[in-house]
Amino acid sequence: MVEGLNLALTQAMEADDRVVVLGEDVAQTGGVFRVTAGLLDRFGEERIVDTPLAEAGIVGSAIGMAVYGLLPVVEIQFDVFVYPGFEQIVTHAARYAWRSRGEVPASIVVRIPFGGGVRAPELHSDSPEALFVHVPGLKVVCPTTPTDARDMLLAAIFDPDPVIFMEPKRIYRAGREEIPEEPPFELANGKVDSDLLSRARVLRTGKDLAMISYGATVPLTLSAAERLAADDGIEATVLDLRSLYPLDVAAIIDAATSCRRVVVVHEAPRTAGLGAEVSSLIHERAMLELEAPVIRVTGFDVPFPQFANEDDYLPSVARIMAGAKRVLEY
Amino acid sequence: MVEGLNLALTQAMEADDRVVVLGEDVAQTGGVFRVTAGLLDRFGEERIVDTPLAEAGIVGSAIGMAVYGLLPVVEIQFDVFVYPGFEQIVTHAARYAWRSRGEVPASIVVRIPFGGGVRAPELHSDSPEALFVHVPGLKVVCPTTPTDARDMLLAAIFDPDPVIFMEPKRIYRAGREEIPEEPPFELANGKVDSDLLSRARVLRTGKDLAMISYGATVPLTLSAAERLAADDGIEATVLDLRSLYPLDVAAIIDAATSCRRVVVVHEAPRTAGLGAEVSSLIHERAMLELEAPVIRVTGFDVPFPQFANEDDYLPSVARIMAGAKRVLEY
Amino acid sequence: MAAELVRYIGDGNRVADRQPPEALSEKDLREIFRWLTLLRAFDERAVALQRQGRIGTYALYWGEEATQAAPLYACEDVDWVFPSYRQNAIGILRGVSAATVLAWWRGYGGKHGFWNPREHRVAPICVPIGTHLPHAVGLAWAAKIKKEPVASLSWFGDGATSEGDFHEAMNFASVVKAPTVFFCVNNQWAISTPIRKQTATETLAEKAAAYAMPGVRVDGFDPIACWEVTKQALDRARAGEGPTFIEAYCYRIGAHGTADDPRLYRDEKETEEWRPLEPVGRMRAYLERQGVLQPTEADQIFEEARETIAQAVREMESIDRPGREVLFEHVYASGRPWSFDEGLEELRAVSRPAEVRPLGPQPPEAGTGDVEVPTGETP
Amino acid sequence: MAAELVRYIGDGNRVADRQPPEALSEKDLREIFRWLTLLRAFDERAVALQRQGRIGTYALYWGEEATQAAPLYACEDVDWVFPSYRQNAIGILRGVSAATVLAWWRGYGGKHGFWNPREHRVAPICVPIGTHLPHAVGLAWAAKIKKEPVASLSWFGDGATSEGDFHEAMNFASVVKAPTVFFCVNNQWAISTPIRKQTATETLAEKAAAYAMPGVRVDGFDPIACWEVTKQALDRARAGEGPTFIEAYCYRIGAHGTADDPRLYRDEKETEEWRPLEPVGRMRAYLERQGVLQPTEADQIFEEARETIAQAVREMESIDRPGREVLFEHVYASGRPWSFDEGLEELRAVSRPAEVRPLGPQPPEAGTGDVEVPTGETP
Ligand SMILES: Cc1ncc(C[n+]2csc(CCOP(=O)(O)OP(=O)(O)O)c2C)c(N)n1
Ligand SMILES: Cc1ncc(C[n+]2csc(CCOP(=O)(O)OP(=O)(O)O)c2C)c(N)n1
Ligand SMILES: [Mg+2]
Ligand SMILES: [Mg+2]
Repeated sequence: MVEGLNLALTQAMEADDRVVVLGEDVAQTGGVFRVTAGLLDRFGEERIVDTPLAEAGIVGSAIGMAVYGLLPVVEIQFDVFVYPGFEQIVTHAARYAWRSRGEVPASIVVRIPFGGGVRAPELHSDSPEALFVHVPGLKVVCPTTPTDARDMLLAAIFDPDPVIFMEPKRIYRAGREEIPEEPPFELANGKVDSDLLSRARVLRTGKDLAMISYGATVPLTLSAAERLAADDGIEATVLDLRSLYPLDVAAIIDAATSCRRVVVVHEAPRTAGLGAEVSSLIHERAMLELEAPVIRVTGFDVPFPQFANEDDYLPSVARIMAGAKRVLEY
Repeated sequence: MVEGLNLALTQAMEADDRVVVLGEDVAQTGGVFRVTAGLLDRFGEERIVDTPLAEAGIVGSAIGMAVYGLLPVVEIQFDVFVYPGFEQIVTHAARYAWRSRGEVPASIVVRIPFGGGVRAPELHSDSPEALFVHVPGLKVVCPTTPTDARDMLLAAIFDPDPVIFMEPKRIYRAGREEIPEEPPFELANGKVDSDLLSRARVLRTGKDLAMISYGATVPLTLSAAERLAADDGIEATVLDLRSLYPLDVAAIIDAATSCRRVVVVHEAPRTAGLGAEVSSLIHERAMLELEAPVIRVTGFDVPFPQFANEDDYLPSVARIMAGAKRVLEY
Repeated sequence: MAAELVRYIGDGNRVADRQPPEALSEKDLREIFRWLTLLRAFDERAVALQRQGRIGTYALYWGEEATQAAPLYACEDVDWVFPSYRQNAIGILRGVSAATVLAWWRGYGGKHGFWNPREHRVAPICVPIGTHLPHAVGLAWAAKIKKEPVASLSWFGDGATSEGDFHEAMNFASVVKAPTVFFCVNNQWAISTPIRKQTATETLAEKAAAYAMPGVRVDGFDPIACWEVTKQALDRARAGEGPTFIEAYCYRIGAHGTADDPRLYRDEKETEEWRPLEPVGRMRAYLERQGVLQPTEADQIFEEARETIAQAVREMESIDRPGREVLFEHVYASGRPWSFDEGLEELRAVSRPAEVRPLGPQPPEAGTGDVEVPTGETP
Repeated sequence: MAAELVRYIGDGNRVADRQPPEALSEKDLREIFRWLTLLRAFDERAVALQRQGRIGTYALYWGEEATQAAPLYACEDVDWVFPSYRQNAIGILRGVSAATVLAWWRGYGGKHGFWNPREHRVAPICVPIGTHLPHAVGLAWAAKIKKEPVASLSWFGDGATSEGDFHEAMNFASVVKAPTVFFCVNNQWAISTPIRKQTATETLAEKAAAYAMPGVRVDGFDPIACWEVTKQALDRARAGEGPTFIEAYCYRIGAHGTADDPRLYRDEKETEEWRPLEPVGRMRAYLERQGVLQPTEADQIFEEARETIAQAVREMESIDRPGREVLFEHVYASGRPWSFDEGLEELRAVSRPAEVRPLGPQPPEAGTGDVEVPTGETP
């Protein structure tokens, strides 16, 4: 995924000099995860900046740049460190369009490497996406493949609205694949393919069970689906949400109604997480077509643990299968 | 409600000199909403402090005071202004017990007057409760009556864990009632009645419909229930959640199963709001006992509007009844 | 330590006047005066409208006109300004309709209560204290990157200097040498909190040292002085020498807002001592002493200002309350998510609540804050 | 402008030694040296453990021992200290088991990886930059309210001075005259970001002026100087004169962390010029020149330190990985919400994932940050 993100930034900065990158340690070293590697040599220190260590200052400056007409991309070093910039995102990025007759949206992208599973020290593994999904005025997306990462980041950059771009750091280097050189839409004419920021993707189709997930739990959900097929002949549809706000309600309801049994999987704590929204949408619209209630397999309502126990916290293939069994045997 | 809050603070400070109050304009004037009126004369400027204008500093200082052994109560002037202090609440207040073998919880109360309906200028009317409910390690409560305000604030102050105390400012001066002088538990011995921070309250019982709400929409939900009874002979159970985390799942499921039809009402935006969690819990545990899916009547996924349109945004008795009808006629 | 206070206007008595700076022609001086009267007329009218319940809570700025009109006059037309709620009417000096600003206070949104910031290079009114400062820095920084001769100026209060965003903005600006001016209106009060509870420093200008930034102190009731220090700061910014912090020392003569009663927390005798220094009358007297303005002219300029605002009030009141669809307008520039149509449908299925009257004036004991205290009536 | 650098230890050559302060007995000097060796032994061992994959990513502090041991030695036992990840082992000088600190880096939680802060007056390790400063201020403020002679001290880096929390903490402390010391370790780097990209000021001590607070500069590689300036600041704090900001000027000789490769962003020739100034060897040479310590003694103190840590490593490795129930422990001091039992039940229904090995060392090109770069293997 890292190479996809890097390619998107390179292509965006190449195509449009309004695109700038701000963050801690992004320029000289190419970032903690090397997502911005090579951009300094190519575009110079005016367009990719190692900022002072202050997230509100970074996000706030990016908003000001957007007001002037630039297309800033902010890197937050790790999930938890977005909280000092939370105020700027919620009261300003999310409301600038609304506060300016729609004429001056805060056209920024806030890239957030998030989630656990990388054996990081305390406070480097949060999954805060639901906090942003609950804030009107933001778009929140989360790619899971290198090509989606490239395509969705390009769309996020050229989309006029503020986009919280959640990057599942655990799968940063998973699923290597050939990324088509060709961008998914014409970068020059500024017309973004909005599907890239609003549509889920069906990764597998089956009629027995709908498995809905996003982020780092998507590959795990797929493995669970394969195991279910191999072991029990259960054929599951697997949906990668990709867009967390707005949710692709059509795809969600379609999967739910065609399978009549649904499990939702995410890494974030359960209570008031995204799983609750997906579950509610499905019941509100299709309860009578369900054979069983939607089951959530998620992180627990506890602080993300120290890493020696993170595998106990994270939804595993086994826990996803157990959840699936509960729905299937309901 | 204001008098209940003021009484709780007075009784707590009277009973225990570890209790201190911090906030903007709380001392000299008794706060924007007069909740802390009279405390300065009574307890002096060391125990009730007009702080500099900086929410992270206020919440962070309160955490440090709690580590030393005090019981600080913080007033956030208006909902939106908690965001600069969000980082302190999420990474520290919520995790101090966990990070200290449970020996040093951040025993603070963060009082947040929240919500709309008071004709306030922009950014004075948010309902951010779901953001805190999603953060493990916090307790989140919301009283709706003067007596509950007094009793629950006393419990929040003497409870060892950090409590986000949501105050529906729209009903600050509604529902005047005699508050019993006697505290709900013995303040001296430090044993808090934990029900005060974990139990919902049944305000009305009926068998046709369960109406679940919290905060400023509770009185509206009650009026809707009365209207349904008068106009259509529909008898509804009305549940005031009071505790938003943890949720009183027993009371929720009880209401849902005994009525088989449920509507959830809140003012916050719908997506990933508390209504989604309540709806999911009910479907997960009682779907087969429902005649209809749980319906949410909530604010919309938009920035809280300028006040001339806030009544269009806020769930009204009419919208609640319409929601009820949808469930009843399902 | 404390920089001395820049001042031009004397008291026509013991304190002597200084001649206006070369760069300010008589025409300029008259124009600045005209701007002052427009702001004054707006403010006084807005307070009256609130008392009559025709707009909601209002943050008056009576006495702070010099800190608003003069710095703006020092700006080039391409420069951006970032007001707080206290400078809510600044846009009317940049072509924003006064009716739009009044409509904002009346609780109107969409195209009625907001303007297009790009059209006027005036950012939207910022409510959360100090949070607009990083925007002003980012905008100036962007102009620098684009090598365009644009600067920015932000207004904020003494209380705002306590917020983390103030610090981060000051630091970013000085590190990247952003062409921006931090214009701090030290009116010595943050609602009921006096400056001595806000900072341990004697002055606010001292704080600039933490960023290797020049810190200037100016008489905030002196329009000429406010113009001059801002002009110098802007020239410096455009010359690539970086940001400047300006402390405009004055006093909040009015209440914090129409819902605030200062008698609860300060001795209004002190206020009365400051009142004679208010900038509009002082500027008028100065210009008359300088022979730049005749008394009759001055009266006429005032008259025109009041008429302009009266016209704006009529305009504001001719606007219908926005329809329900306004809730869903302009939330996203790229289009409407599916939930918006469902929301509108849900709204349309019920009859609309009655017209909202902004709450009227309130008893002094009721509150000291930003809003009229809720009556508890539920819609 | 820039305060001059307080220094005691010369180079045994051109730069002359100063005599140790009266207040420090030979016993004190030896004890400070012993503390330095304990921290050094811990740090070197921890790096080795990480290379062997026996603990996870580790934030080394090689060379910063003087900025840690000396200020702590200046504290009274009742004083609280607030470390960042860089002072992760400070607790071992206050009775925290070194095994507990190592277990924290091994990814253990609960009672294995955390200590009871009240027992040692050592706050938990703070990871989010600068966010613990308000805690140190609040604690000192609380002691002041209780009229108890307790002070606090917080450690943070040059980069932390850019965060809003730093500003708010400094301001609160000076306004309420909290008895606290801000000990800033200016090692000139924030991961790959050099100090000149962090601030426009020449020194960090200058920033104290914004809070009317004394700003002191000290040689961060000189334990005696670090002790003295801290002692003076603490005396001042206890005398009710308020907080002090100390800039300990030094250099980050090591990498930011074990996952960081400084060659990507700095010329290690510069690092080599600083290395000879590292405090442990320098203190030893000084004490030998002062005749306070014999070479053999010094070796023996080192030996003991290494043995103490070796013992702690054995202890750490004797601890089993915490069970699954640890997830739900200590989240609330008041008890467990109902969802915890359901969570544990859900966990117990499936077999447990295999033992976690912290990821081993990684190729330099892989990353520069706080964690080993994920391999992408999913559990
Ligand atoms: C972040 C934030 N916290 C609190 C408030 C509430 N509030 C509104 S105005 C004000 C005082 C501001 O004082 P100052 O910065 O001196 O500006 P002035 O009102 O004097 O112009 C406060 C606390 C706010 N608007 N934003
Ligand atoms: C709020 C926050 N943002 C970003 C980070 C990631 N991070 C960890 S250490 C570090 C650099 C800190 O530099 P400095 O303050 O000088 O301390 P040092 O590491 O040099 O001891 C950064 C950016 C963090 N831990 N917290
Ligand atoms: Mg002020
Ligand atoms: Mg550093």
